[in-house]
Amino acid sequence: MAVLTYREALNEALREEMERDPDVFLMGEEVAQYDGAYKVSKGLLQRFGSERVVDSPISELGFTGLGVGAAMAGLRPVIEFMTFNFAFLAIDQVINSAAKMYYMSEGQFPMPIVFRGPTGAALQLSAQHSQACETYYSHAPGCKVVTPGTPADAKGLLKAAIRDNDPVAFMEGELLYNLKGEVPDDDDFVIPLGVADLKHEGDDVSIITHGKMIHVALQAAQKLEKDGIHADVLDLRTIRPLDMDAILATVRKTNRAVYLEEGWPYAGTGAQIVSMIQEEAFDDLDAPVLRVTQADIPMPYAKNLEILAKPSANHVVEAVNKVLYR
Amino acid sequence: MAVLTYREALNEALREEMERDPDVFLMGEEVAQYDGAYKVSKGLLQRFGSERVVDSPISELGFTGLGVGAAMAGLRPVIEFMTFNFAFLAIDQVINSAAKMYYMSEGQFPMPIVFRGPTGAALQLSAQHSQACETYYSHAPGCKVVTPGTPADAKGLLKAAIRDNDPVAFMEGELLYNLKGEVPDDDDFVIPLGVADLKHEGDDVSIITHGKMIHVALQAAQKLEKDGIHADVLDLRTIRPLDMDAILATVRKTNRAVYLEEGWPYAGTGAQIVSMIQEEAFDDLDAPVLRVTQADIPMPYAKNLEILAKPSANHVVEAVNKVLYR
Amino acid sequence: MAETKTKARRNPKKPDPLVQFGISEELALNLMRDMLVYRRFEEKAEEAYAIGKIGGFCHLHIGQEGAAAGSIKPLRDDDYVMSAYREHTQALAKGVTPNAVMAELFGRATGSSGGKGGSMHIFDAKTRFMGGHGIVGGQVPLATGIGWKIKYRGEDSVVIVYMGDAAVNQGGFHEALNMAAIWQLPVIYVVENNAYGMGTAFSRVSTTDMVDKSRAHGIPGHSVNGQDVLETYAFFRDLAAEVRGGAGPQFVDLRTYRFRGHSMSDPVSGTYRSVEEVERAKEQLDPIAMLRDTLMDAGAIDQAALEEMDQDARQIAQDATDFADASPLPGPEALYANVWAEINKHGRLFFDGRGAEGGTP
Amino acid sequence: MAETKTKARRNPKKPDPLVQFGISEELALNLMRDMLVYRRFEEKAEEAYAIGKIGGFCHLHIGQEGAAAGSIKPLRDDDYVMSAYREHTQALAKGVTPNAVMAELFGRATGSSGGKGGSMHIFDAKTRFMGGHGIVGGQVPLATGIGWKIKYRGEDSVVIVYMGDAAVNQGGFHEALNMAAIWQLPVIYVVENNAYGMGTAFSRVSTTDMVDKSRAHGIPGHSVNGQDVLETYAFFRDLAAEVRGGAGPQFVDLRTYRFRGHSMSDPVSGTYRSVEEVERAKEQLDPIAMLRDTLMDAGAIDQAALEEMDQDARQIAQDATDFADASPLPGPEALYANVWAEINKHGRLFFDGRGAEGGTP
Ligand SMILES: Cc1ncc(C[n+]2csc(CCOP(=O)(O)OP(=O)(O)O)c2C)c(N)n1
Ligand SMILES: Cc1ncc(C[n+]2csc(CCOP(=O)(O)OP(=O)(O)O)c2C)c(N)n1
Ligand SMILES: [Mg+2]
Ligand SMILES: [Mg+2]
Repeated sequence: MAVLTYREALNEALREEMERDPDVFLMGEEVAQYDGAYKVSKGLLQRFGSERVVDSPISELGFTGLGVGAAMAGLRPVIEFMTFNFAFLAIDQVINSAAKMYYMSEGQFPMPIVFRGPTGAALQLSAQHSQACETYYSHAPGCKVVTPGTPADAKGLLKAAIRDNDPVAFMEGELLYNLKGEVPDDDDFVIPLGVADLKHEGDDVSIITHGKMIHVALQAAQKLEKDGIHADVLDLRTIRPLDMDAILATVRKTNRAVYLEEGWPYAGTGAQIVSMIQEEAFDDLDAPVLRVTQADIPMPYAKNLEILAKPSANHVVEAVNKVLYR
Repeated sequence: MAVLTYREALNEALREEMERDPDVFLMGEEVAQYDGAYKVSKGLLQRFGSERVVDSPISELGFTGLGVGAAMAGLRPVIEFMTFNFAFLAIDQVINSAAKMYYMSEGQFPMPIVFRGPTGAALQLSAQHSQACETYYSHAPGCKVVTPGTPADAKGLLKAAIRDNDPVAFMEGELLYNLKGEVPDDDDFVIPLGVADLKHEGDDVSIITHGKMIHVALQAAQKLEKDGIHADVLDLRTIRPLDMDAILATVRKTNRAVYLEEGWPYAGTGAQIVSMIQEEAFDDLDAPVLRVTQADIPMPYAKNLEILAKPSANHVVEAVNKVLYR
Repeated sequence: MAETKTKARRNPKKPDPLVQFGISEELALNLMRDMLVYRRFEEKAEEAYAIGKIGGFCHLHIGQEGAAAGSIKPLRDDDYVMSAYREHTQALAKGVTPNAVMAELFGRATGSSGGKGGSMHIFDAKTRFMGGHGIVGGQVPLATGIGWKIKYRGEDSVVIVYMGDAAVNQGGFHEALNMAAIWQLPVIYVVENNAYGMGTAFSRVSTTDMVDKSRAHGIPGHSVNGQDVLETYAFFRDLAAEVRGGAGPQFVDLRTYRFRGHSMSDPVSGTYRSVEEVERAKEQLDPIAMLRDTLMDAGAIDQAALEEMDQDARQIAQDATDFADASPLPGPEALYANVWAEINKHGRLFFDGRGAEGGTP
Repeated sequence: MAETKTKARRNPKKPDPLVQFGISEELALNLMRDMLVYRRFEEKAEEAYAIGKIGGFCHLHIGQEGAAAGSIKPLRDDDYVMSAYREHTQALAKGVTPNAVMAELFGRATGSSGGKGGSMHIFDAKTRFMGGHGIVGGQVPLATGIGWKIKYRGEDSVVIVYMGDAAVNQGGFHEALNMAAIWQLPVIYVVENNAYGMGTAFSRVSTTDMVDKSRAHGIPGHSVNGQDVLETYAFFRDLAAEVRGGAGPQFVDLRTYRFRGHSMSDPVSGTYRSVEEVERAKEQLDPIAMLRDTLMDAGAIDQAALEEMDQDARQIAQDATDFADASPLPGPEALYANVWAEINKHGRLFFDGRGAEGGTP
């Protein structure tokens, strides 16, 4: 086990997969000469050359479509969005081309492409730069969505995403890039898509979450321990495919659940999960499943307002107390 | 009361609001000389001239942004998308500009703009032309979403949407344009946003839905009557603002509910409603709330497959039987 | 094809286009044969649509056959062709069988996309016919990606991507052309310029000529008469060779005319173009009649041979229709097939609660 | 401003730019005053960012002051200005107060957007400063809509919209320019061409010159030295008059140079440009030093007056900082305010379950 940052883990995954398969290439804004806006691709230009690590113009729709076309023709592109906030410009090519090509062509054109970059808020980047975009990608069938929260998950899941034959929206956390953690050295350390990870154990309540929010959930779990409340913290890791077995297992154990996510509430990932839990574990529930999300507003710039707008461990604790009727 | 088609009702709403307020103009592909791809704007060019009824190039991102800018400067644009399937190209200007401008500017720039056009499947238009796009607009705060299902609702709600000072995604049903119904003659017939409409009454179960699907729900309700099952059919009419009071009222009455929608399930409107119902009426529920949606696949072309993929009255009846444990 | 103008009007003073364009009689006859098949195929589709055998949107290529034959026939098998939704005859030109295309229009299991794509989404990996795309302009970046792959792998094939005249107003067109220019990709961007996007004349949505549309990107622009299949053939034969040789991306204003309405549900003429304009075009700009005249002038074909050729074309179209008609509908098990290329071992991929096993309506 | 090169180097043989451009001494002195304020303001912002008083992304305009003063100062109050995220000094130029801009950077209630927008989203309806937009290229269609409104209402104001050199590769740029051309909208599209988009030299993402980027759309392209505030002023004075008179949309390649890193979190130089290049630019292309030389050559200012002017500028920047510092944070009630311009009488608009009454962290 090496201790790596989340950024280094992603970098290793890219490097290893590019070494493994010459059809994998990385394209995006500033990914080559500048080592990436967030330095995820550091050193890759030197290693693989400018044919495989490619600085694109600021043309999100264009280079996304280019990637999709390249995938149709047999390559395995990794398309970096500087952040997913900018990918709204490109979403037509993800939803209307990438996610449908395999079906429309009756399986003639598999679409092994990864769209990656940070999602969600960082610090005071305000409304246009602080959006958790999961819903826009998970809603449409044909696109898988992966949201790693730790360095090990970042590496293992990115490798799986690159090897997968479907389009994958791989959504990172800008605030996680410096996070350190143990990562297996093994070149074939791949975490299969669709396997949730129980990151904390307890019998009283299930806190279910994904992506960056696992850290807020774990903080909440610590706080709750002090009150004698023991929480399961289930990290979904991938939200499509979705490890429903793991969700049902924890809910059936604790009979109470809270979904925590960084995005907006209306028709978010949490809405989907809550809706499924009540459908498939109705009789196991001792209380409604509650959701904790960001405030239902565009993200404000001012530091104090931003803190109020983001979901916090306190919000989770509050929600847990509610489902425990305390 | 006049009997009008849904198309005529929309046309009247546009005409009346354009007469009422010279700042209202209509822009989109083929809206002027061609009377609109679906003839919703028939005759408006003749009446209002080419300054106010404007054929745009096929530049969805561009003319959507143009509309948003015109709204910032004080006009009240109605932007027609030939269908919402094409609006993926423009969604950046809806989410990142229109929905956030008022907040980012601390209220300096209201955004009285309507984006309208058909959403959802028609007949055999296949994957890229058959998407129910509600989720993409309801997820982000700052944008209202309206989905009329009858001629009267089409007229009253479009007038309300045009008069509203926030961006509104006004989502019509391509298969409804020829639907006839009674529409009040009154020039000031405005249906306020945020008021659901109980379109059928019954005590046994609540079928909650929006848009075109109310007709499928009513069909299901008829079938159920034959089995002695009496259903409330609640048409939300607008999904943001959302008439939660009406939802809770019907659920508290029947204790059982099914959400029917045309779109995909994952993080759809139904997920949001189900999640809220279980949260706010947990103790009133005698069964889990079930959802009926289109099959979780891109829409196939073949007629027989398309029929299988769409949500049907039979699917609703099945779901109702399940929540009644029959 | 204006059936009445059948007598050969040989004119020994007129320069022979076959010589001018370096095209053999045999090749010209083949082009004739191809265009007749496209025409008869589309006419059959038109009939089938009228009686409800074909559904959805159906955009016919009638009048534009010269553009398809002239630009695709010079290509190699390993070259790629991609198009928008008005693509039936381009698919035929690239080698997709009439049976597979017609069966797709009929929504049958034997169709090129198993009935799932329909008129707008013909795909055929084998012949490198890359679709069939319904979002105006959406195919332009995609084709650029195919050009990227060719360069990436060091291959020497080329890509032709077709779009309508309205597509050049899409931002994605400009983004794609700029990238192709920067990276010198082997892509030929072809506007099938039939002067209208639905009911909008190009001159109403552009202040410049079509050939100027690539100028911001430093890509050479060419203007070609797509109704003259020989001119078109010669042009693309030479251009493809240049691009194969490393000339970089090219932009072609391929001037043509659509004889039918925008789609089967749109009128042929109306506020946007007059009946007379359409009739005049059919009279003067029919690519099939134009080639016929040339061939007759050159003495390469006579009326009887032409009629035989046309009979063959009609037969091919009829056979395709019969094949489609006799083909089975896709089974219900097809519904959930090929949504995902990779069903992961873990986790749920389908969320409709009906399971991925199909469902009853 | 290179502080060391202070001695006047009068040169009677050089033509006097003031005369050449028809700019009065008084106006030139005002431009000097303005640019000094912009420079000192940004330096203060830089300081404040370093000590954490400003958060998020902060893109300084240092080095580009001539472009802002020269293009905005000729405008009328009822003209509109819109920009991207590197817009502090453009806001100042249009008349937004330094206090309101700095307070916005500090995230205070007294800021131009009440602290909700921050550095990238300065808005001021009163002075018609229309933001402050963070999506590269996103403002270009928006400004086109403002031009639309002007024409719709039959007004005679104009819009200037700024973008960086990287923005011309966005499709929305091309879509917007095409529409402006079709409808002859009074919009001046200005590329503040500082040669780099973050770490990408323009020449790496375009095969053509900037001035060619409007050619597909038939919009005249102009190239102007934005470091020479007098040339810039004269150019925009004349151009705005022409556009006001109905000349239609214009495209301007306003050549400039950024002296700082892309944002406060990016290095000034690195793999993409050398230290020497930046130093040379500061030496030779500083718009403030260039105007100083002209003014001194013309005898319009001496060292003492210049220093006094600079002192005033520093004071204005200091005052703005003090004002921002002393200003209150937005109260928690601001959190849910101004999400919706119209709270409907019926139905729920907020769905976070915390209610719209605020919330505790
Ligand atoms: C993005 C998008 N906008 C609108 C449409 C609807 N639409 C389909 S074809 C068409 C006209 C296109 O005309 P043109 O590009 O000239 O091609 P042609 O039909 O003449 O071959 C329109 C508006 C669409 N399919 N996609
Ligand atoms: C659509 C989009 N893509 C990427 C970014 C990230 N980004 C912000 S500024 C920038 C560079 C822009 O350079 P340029 O247009 O030259 O303007 P300058 O910063 O030089 O003023 C990038 C890539 C963004 N904000 N929006
Ligand atoms: Mg056309
Ligand atoms: Mg720049």
